[in-house]
Amino acid sequence: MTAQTFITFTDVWRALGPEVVLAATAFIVMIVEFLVPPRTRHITPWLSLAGTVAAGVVTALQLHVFYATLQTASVAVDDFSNIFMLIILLSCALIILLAIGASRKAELPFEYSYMILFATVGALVLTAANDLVTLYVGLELLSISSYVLVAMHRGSLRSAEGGLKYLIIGSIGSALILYGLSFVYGLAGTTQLLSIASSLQSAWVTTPALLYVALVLVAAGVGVKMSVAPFHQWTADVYEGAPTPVTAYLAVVSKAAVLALLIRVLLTVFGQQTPEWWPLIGWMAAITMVIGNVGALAQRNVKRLLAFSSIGQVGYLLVPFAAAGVTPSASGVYQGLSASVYYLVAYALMTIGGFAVLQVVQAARASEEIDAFSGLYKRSPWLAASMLVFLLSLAGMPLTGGFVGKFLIFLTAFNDGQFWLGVILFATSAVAFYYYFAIVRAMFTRQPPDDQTAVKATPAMNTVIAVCLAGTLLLGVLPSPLMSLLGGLHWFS
Amino acid sequence: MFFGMPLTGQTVSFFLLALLIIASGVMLMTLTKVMHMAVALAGVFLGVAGIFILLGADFVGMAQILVYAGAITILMVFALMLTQKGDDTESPEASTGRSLLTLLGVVVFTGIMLLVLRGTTWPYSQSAVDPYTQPTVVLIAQSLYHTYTIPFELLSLILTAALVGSVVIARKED
Amino acid sequence: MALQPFLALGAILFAIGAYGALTKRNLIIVLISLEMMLNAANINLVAFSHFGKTPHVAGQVFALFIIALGAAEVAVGLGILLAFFRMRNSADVKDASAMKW
Amino acid sequence: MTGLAWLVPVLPLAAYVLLLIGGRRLAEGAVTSIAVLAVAASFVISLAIMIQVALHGPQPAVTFPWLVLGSATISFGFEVTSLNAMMLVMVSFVSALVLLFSRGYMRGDARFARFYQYLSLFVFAMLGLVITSNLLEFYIFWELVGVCSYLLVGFWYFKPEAAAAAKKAFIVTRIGDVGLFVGMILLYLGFHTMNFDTIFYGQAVSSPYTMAHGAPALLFAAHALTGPGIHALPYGLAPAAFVTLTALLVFVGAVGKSAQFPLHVWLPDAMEGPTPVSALIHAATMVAAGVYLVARMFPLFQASPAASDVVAIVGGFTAILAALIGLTQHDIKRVIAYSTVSQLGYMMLALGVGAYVSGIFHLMTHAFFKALLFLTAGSVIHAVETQDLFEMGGLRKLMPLTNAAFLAGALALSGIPPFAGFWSKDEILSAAFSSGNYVLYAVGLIAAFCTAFYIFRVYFLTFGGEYKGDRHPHEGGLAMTIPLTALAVMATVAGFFNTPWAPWIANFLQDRGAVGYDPAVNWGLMVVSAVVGLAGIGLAYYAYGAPGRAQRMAQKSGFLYTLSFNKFYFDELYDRIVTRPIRAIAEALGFVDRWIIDGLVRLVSGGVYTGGAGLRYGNTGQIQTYGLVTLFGVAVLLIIAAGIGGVL
Repeated sequence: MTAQTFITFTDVWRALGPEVVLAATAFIVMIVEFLVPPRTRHITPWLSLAGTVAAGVVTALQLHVFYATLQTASVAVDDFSNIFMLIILLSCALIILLAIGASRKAELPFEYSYMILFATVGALVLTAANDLVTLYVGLELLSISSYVLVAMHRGSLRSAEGGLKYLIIGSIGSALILYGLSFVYGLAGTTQLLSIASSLQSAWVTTPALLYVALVLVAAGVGVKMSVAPFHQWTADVYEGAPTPVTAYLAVVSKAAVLALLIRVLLTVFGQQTPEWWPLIGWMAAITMVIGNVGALAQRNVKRLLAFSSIGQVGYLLVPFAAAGVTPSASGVYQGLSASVYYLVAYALMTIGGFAVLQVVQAARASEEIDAFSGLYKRSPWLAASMLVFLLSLAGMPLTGGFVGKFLIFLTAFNDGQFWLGVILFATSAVAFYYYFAIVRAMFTRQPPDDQTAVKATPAMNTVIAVCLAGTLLLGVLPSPLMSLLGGLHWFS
Repeated sequence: MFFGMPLTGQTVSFFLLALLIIASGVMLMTLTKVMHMAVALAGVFLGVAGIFILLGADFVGMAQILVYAGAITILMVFALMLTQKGDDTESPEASTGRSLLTLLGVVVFTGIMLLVLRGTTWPYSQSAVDPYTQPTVVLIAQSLYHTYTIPFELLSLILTAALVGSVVIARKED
Repeated sequence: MALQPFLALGAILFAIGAYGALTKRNLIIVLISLEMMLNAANINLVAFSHFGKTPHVAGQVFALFIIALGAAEVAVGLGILLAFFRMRNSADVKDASAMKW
Repeated sequence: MTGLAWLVPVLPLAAYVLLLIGGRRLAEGAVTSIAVLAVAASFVISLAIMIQVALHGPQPAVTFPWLVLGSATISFGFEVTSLNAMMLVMVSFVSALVLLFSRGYMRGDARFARFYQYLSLFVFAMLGLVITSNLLEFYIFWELVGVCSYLLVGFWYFKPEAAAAAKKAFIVTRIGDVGLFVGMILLYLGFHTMNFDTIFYGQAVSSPYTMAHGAPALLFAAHALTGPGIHALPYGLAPAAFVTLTALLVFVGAVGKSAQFPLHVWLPDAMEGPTPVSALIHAATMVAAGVYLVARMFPLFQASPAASDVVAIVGGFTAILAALIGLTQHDIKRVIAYSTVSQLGYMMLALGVGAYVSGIFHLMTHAFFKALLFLTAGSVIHAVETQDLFEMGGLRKLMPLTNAAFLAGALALSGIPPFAGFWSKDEILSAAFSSGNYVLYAVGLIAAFCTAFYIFRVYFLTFGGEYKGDRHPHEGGLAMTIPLTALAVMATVAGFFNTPWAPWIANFLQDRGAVGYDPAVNWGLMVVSAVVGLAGIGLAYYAYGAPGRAQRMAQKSGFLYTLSFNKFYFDELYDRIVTRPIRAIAEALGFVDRWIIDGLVRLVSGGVYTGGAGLRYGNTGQIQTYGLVTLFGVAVLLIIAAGIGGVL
């Protein structure tokens, strides 16, 4: 055996700067949380927030700076992972602020402030992993921390039940992914994604069936994790049971990270054989869009409604990717990625904003039903107007980020000849208007309940809502800054 | 020859172990008494450990015995007894309709997997020689501290998260 | 010995685990079934590590990771289960259905 | 002046923002002043722009880049062509008057300021839609107009019908938007641009030009079919097929917005909104946006005869269908609403047969007289507080000014010379005739007859006879009478802007060359149109002009049998041969419209909703059931995988 090159701290830092910052913060926060007296524990989330922001800065610094994929570190530091990391860290910061603003200790004990960081480290690793083992470990770090986060509301049966359901279905998903990856490892003889890609070239000829089986198993497992139909059914139950900030976390960060995993694995490992299996992704995207949006129609609970809507949004996110694969060309794929990422940013902002408003309303009215929004406009015009913008953006109204994102996705789908996906996208977002209107109507046209006092949000909460609102509108009115950033990325090289 | 394979000690032990695993697994699905289930559980995990050792992965086999056949089985048995309400018997089973549907799904799944596995021609050397140049412990240690350092470190995060998390969730109201 | 029998065993064990996870009503048995699915994948990994194109220890290391992850999953699972049991006084999957529709 | 064109939409936007911030604290008069002054200023600027365009020709677009997509750039901006200069004037004029009218109509409403706020936003969106130079920007304003319409139709949301109508209007027009959006994307993929001029000419035109510039249709056809700027068309479509496809998709959008068959179902229901809203958005502006879209994309339609035929046929069919349905309605606003649908059909018919100028001319005159009719109807409703025609009557003496205004509008709508509608409608009919579309001409003529009949039926029922209610109707205040007077004047004289001997609008729209098809003057057809209109009025007078006639006749027939026999016989015959069949057809059509087409819409939405409920109850809360579904999903995927892999 040749001389072993052991990995140095410089390597680790260059490869995993953001993760290191975040993990260190997590441990510091954990120790602080253990040591300080209960009265001062409320500072711990702020520490987490600071750590997240620091990690974000580190990530932003390595944008465009391409370190050669580090074989020893089994991670790829490229702009693909960087941009996803930035989105994840931004969302994570907003969600921590949202949790701070919710300030209901009973629902979310302070332990969340480091659990959420553990989960986010996993999410970051997922976007960068260049090795099956790293990838799977990252996935499990995200998943296991998420199970804990969902069940964290102590004394709430719903929270525990949600945690159990998420654990069971999530573990099935993990097992499917693992089972599929084991075949990938077996056929390629290595766990490095890039080496796998090269050594699978011959396997596509000799053992195509097993490779397709492996692909399908991985896709199904990923489908479970990011609630792609028909693997989506758990979503509403788990989202309902989880504390609202955690729901926002699942809806945004988990999905973003798993989407990154899906894209990287599909492109590098299975990318050789695109046209044969790529329509499958298209079909899954289509079914997901339909089921998510139709399923939301009959919901009365806003959290469940947003859960179904987020299923539909996942379908939208998959569309450019599904379309780009049909005519594989680097520029087409990058265009699709740009569209997806643009929509992902818009999705993150509008979803977190929506959940923030929901959290405020829920706290004020002790209900998550649509009726809880009755007369919100009278009780708090600011909240109602913000919610209106978030909902319009989710539905794809012009002048919001959601519209531009959908427009880009639509364009990609058409450009790649998958007009049917575009049409389904448009039709389902027309359906989406229907159920978003239910909330809008409640807010603006129903009479508020007897309790006419203004609904107050904490400053932290207002900050979250303001940031999300500004971002959503900015993305809708001035798309060029983000688009030129995305256009200038060196995705994988 | 046995199922198209030379009847060696390895083959015999494989089939014995496979029989043990599958029989224990099926028993686990059908038994209702806690102690019987514990035995079946240990049977599955020990059988898998045996398979590992048969495949030359002695360290993994040992870890399997320690973690699964030892720790997890005991933990599960404790949990079973802890959540038991009075009598020793298990709670009623799922509706037969859904069980049958599940069975159907599982059979389709297994059938296709087996078909695909059988239809796959393996291009690899099916050497009977021990492929490892060094004891597996050494090899594992080397790659843990070399190729897989990052996931290894991440694992520590997972274990911490799991430890703290389960304590946070399971502890009584404070 | 050839590779296929091991993979076949893995597939069967995976299926048994899946069946258990989807039909057993006791949550603990469900957790155990999930572990069996992971074990099935481990059999695959170790078998590939032994018979692979270039026999390599990576599969075994992967399997070790899975064992550790499985333990972590069980710990969290039991923690949540305990919390659930304490509130619902039941470890039956059927009783975990307060949220639906 | 054209450099200041951006001010035209921005002024109402400023009014919106002002009202948004301070509306609740302001008095009603102040609110009205802000909104009316802003729109009036827009009108003045528009007028100046129009004069400048008339003197110096149109100006090139002012654009700035908005979104860079690879090699292509989508830029936003505005431009002034002769078409949209005219539209700006028309829209801002009618809007200012409607805003003023609302002062009286909405007096005392708890959300008075909110109403003006929405109206200002709407005016902004509509003016933006008119002035934009870019298809995507057009679409954004198009949606904004739809949202404002939702807000305004549903303004009295506490009325369940109003809320339902608002939702229906929004959803049905969105069905059309699917077509427009897809067509827009296809055009973008074909030409790698969204700018109107670049689409039509292959490159940004630097010299002043208009769409009415030197036979653009031919230019576009040459450009689209063979031009050097052409990229590989999406899906390998042949150029001709591509042009037809995109034209039809764009037309689907126009069908939704302009309430053409079969997406017209929302407009009659939308009458639940306040009447000034109907006057503004369901007569003069929003519904006209679809016609405007077709006019703006005229080169595209000219390049595809098949698409033009579809436009003409849909327009003609809508015209006759809505006119027939209008015959039997009881609600004064619904009659006018069906009349709007029918008149929009005329405009589509005109554009479809290539009569560009006639279509736009009718768009303009229609905006005046239809806004007038809606406002007078509003005045009437305000006075008698009912919308049922059979509970009105005798208002001629009680509300003389409204009576005169309504009469002017009705005569204009019926196409009686010299009122505005005569000139424009006649141009459309003669265009249909002389372009050889005799069937469409006949359809248009019958529809014209029905139009004259139903609007005078309304007139006689409302203003003739004796008042049946128990209130004391009287004229509204000055805020209501000024707009009525102004619009009545316009409805009377607007036709002289484009008479055969002085075709000012034609010259204005075509100052750089002929666009589309301009029919030659045909005095014979003019006489026929006028006679048909008069015949419709005569029939209406006969049927509804003197309410007691039937009884009186019965009395007389007792002792003057022979004298009255012929008349009586004629009456019967007439009733059997003409009135009853028409009435039956009209009622049948109304039934089909109300229950079948509407029912289809409801069926689809109900089906989708049932699907949602099904999905909801499919979520049983049992995690193992979810797992089972997952397992089956995996199994199906595995079968597919094994199939592709060649094992199965």
